[in-house]
Amino acid sequence: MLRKILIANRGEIALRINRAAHELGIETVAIFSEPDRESLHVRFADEAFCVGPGPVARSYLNIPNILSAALISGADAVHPGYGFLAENARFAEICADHGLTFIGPAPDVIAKMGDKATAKALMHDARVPTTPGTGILSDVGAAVHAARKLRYPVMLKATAGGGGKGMRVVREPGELEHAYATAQAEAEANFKDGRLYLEKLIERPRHIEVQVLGDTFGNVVHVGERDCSVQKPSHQKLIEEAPASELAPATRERLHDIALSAARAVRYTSAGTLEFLVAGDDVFFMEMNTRIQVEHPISEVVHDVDLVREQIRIASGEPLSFAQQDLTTRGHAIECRINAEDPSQNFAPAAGTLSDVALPGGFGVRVDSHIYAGLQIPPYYDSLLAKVVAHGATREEAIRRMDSALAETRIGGVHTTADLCRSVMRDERFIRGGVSIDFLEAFAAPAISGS
Amino acid sequence: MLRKILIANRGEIALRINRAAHELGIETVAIFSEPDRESLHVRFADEAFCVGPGPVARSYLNIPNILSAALISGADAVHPGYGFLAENARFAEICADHGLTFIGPAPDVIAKMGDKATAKALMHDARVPTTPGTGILSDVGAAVHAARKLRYPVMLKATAGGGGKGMRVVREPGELEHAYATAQAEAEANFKDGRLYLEKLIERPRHIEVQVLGDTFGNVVHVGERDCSVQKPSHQKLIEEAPASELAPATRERLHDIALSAARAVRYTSAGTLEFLVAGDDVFFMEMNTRIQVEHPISEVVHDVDLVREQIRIASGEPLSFAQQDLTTRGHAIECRINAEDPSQNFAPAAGTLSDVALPGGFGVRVDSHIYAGLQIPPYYDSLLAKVVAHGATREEAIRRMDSALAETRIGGVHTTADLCRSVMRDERFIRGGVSIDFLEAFAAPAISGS
Amino acid sequence: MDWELILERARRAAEFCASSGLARFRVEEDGLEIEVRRAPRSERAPSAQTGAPASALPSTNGIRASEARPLSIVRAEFVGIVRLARPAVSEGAEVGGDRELAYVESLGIRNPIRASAPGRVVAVHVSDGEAVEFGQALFAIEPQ
Amino acid sequence: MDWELILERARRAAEFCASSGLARFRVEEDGLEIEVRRAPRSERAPSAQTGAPASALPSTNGIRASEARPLSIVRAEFVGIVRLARPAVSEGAEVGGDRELAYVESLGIRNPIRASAPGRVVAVHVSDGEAVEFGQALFAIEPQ
Repeated sequence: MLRKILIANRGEIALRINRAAHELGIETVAIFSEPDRESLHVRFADEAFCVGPGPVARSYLNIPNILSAALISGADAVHPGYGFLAENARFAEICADHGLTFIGPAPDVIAKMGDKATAKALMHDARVPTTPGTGILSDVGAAVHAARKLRYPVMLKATAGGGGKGMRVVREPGELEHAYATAQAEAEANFKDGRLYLEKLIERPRHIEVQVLGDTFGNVVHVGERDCSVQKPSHQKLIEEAPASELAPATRERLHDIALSAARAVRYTSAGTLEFLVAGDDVFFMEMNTRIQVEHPISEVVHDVDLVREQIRIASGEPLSFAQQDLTTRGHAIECRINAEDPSQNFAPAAGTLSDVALPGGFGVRVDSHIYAGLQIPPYYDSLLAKVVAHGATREEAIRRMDSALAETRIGGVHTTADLCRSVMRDERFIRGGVSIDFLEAFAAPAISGS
Repeated sequence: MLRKILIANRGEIALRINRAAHELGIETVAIFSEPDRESLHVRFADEAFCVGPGPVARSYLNIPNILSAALISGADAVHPGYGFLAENARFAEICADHGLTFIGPAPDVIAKMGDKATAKALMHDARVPTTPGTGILSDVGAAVHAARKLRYPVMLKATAGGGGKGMRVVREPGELEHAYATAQAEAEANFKDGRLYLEKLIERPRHIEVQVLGDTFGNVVHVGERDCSVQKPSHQKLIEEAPASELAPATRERLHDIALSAARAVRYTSAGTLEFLVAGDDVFFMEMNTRIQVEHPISEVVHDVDLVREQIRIASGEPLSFAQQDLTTRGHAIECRINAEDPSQNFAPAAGTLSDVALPGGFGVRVDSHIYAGLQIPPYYDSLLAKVVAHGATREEAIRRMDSALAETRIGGVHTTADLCRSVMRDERFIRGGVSIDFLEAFAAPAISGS
Repeated sequence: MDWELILERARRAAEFCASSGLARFRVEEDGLEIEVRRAPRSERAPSAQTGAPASALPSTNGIRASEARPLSIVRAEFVGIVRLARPAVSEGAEVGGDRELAYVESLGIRNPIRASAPGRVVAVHVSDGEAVEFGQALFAIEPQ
Repeated sequence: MDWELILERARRAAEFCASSGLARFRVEEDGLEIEVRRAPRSERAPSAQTGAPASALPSTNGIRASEARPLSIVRAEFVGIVRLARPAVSEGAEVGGDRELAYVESLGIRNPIRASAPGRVVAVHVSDGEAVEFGQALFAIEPQ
């Protein structure tokens, strides 16, 4: 088993990893930026190193200082969490070069899956159904030609993309040129890679993803699916649930099977997620995330599996602690992301100092959070304050429990998404289940537009 | 189903009841004392009434104002929580007289079980094994006579007692007279009932209790046992776990069977607990608590049953939502009570204003708490700040998870029991399991004595 | 702590503040916090402007507030439904010290509410038939 | 604490405040917090304007620090192991602006640490071979 893990992250996921490590008897090393000095992830780790000032490029992405902290402290592994360096194949390689175990899949798998067009081609070869689309486009002319063949509406996507950035829906030929230019500029700005490809737009799909785990012995299991269709207009997830509701048993099984064969095709190790668009019984592979995801807790509570612990075990060279047939699905879980954002201002991030913090608790409620009253939310990082998970014997019970938990979620000092999430819990369409990814936009249009 | 419940309590249990009611679609009415005006239980209820000033006799025990609040608000039921009016048979009767459903067992059952000597006699008749002992003692002379027959060491107990008050261990005849006087005075002061009885002292027993539930259709189930042997010198529980470790399967089964027959003997309805002293394979009935208990969450998480919801359902005239054979035991759970107390000053309660509150969370951790940074802890009430529950697949996992959770429990402004609980999680004897009720005294002797 | 003692301390703090030329003076000790802040010159009582001896300065807002007569607030002791007396006492009415202003009906019992001292009713905070909680302000009376 | 003692301390704080030209002075110690803030000149009482002689100044670190030139703190930019230059610069040494005081070894690379300005080394905060983090103070230099 590993002895000491450097946690190359901050916020709630740093705490999550810290817990999993400590429960395994593994020491932890935190890194932090100057404005994060008072953060809980710094206080709860066994050691901590400041690695730079606030801006991410100089701290949480500062590979030399992070590696140096790992080596000085005698860590034998690095857990990247999500975001930051989690899907940076080069970082995973450098870790290996310095004798550090990167807690994640192999660098070449990260690289292949991180390039969306490459991943899609790879999955296509593995007979995983993918959205009809192109490879990397040479220029806007190629895009015009391809879009005509795919038939409008189509979707432009950055091959290095993520988090909804570098993505544009194009409904008519006249929109394509402008969309190409702006998507390319956005991708260039965000990922330093402006390459785009084109896909047929699937109308009103659901976003359903399958959690997989693979160990170094070739064992691969899935840990069920998650429905993440309640997304902000930017396609960032806001509310997730497991299992997906209103899904035909055959479709569910197909998703699981596809995910397993996809993971096997790339000899996947560690925790990963295959994201699909689902429209009726049609299933299209979108992308694979080669990291632990924000919404992993809902899979944990319904399947009673500690995914971060499995990641650490796998990285330690241990086999998976369970087989596929050991897994059962116990009820239903919902996660709401409580972000420091103003839903009425198009989810503009809100910086500030938190006052009056009260987070929910009790039977069937799990909270993953790093906040406390007095915490200053720096402007540099993502706006996630807390993940509230409600677990119930049925979906209805989970919804009611979440409603009650959100009523108890009091965070003063910044705008949050708590009230919006609560409105969703009381919405008839959401309660009926099976909403598509445009749900929130339609639901919260008045709130989101600020009127 | 009930429509509106007045919650005749405060603190974490008031929040617990509020949640259960809201999840059932039932409205809630909070009551509060003047110093509790800013409490979360007041903020989260649908309505709230101040019923008096800080001292409990004038607020949380102020029956006229509490009943009046229930009637004015149109509540159809009262949930007493634990403590305060929870085991007050007269209050339960008055509720009925005013057309309010008291969420608990029938008044006559509360009365019978509340009088320890009567309860013991009743249980003896129901062939429940009880500690050898006497009925109510007429005077100290009777005590001297009875003690000689029982053989020393013996234990003096107040028949109206609870929470370790009015209890005295007597090891030699010479100690009896003084012990009698002080126990009587303590009982008189605390319960307005100075009557005492005598029991044979069971040396180094464990405190194991069985959770039962009975509905109005005559169905009675047990929800497993809890080991509450880690107690303060005052015999107040500090750490509990479910199931009990190091217990012979036959003894465990016997405890469950005895609990079921005891509950059936009194036609028990609602949630209740039968407390036993266990020494080796010997099992002695101590008392029955006719209410929900502080430590109920550990039974909830290992059996996946919402006990407070069952209470409400039963009071609504619904049958139990499950049968005995539906229950499974899923792993192991431990609860630590984080009290505002100074373990180095014999657990003296600490009043003050809380600063710097951070409570743990994440996988397998449940927190029941009403605290937040800035909360003033009034001197009038019990010192419970938070119940931290860690759940794991095994006892070892639960202990490690608790250790990690306690490391994350930061409460500034008052002394707490968190560090002491953490030391227990790291103690070899505790880790081995099956400690007796004198464990903590021996364990923490240096800390407790203040040296 | 005794309120007299607090006011005595505040008075001395105010004197000290004035005589040392301070704008603000704050002491916090064992949960008691006293802060005095001198009013800007323009707001000071005339006596201050004339340059009266520092010791005579009524130099804090708190002290100025005490020049007004404190109101006597009549509060509910019982949770119940308030029933105003008939004819109802209205704002401006002069009442005797034993005048029943209303009663609070609680569990069928009428609990009378009386003026604590003779004076003038300056505010009626409740309406007839309203539910009231413990400590709720019902009437404000300016004592005669 | 005795209230007399508190006022006595506050009096000295006020004097100190006036004589040092400070606008505000706060002391917090063992649960006692005293804060004084001088009124703007126009509002001051005559007695305070005369001030106390400078010799009556209670000499605290804070005062001496504020009299002195601000120190220049040399900090680590890299996480690594600090290696002091040989011969090591010690407290009191005069250093030039480009003098290499130490280097931080990070991933096998030597990152030199130089004095930011010529001056006198008043503190060496690290020892040779110590692990340092980003922003950690290594040396304090009093500029010439």
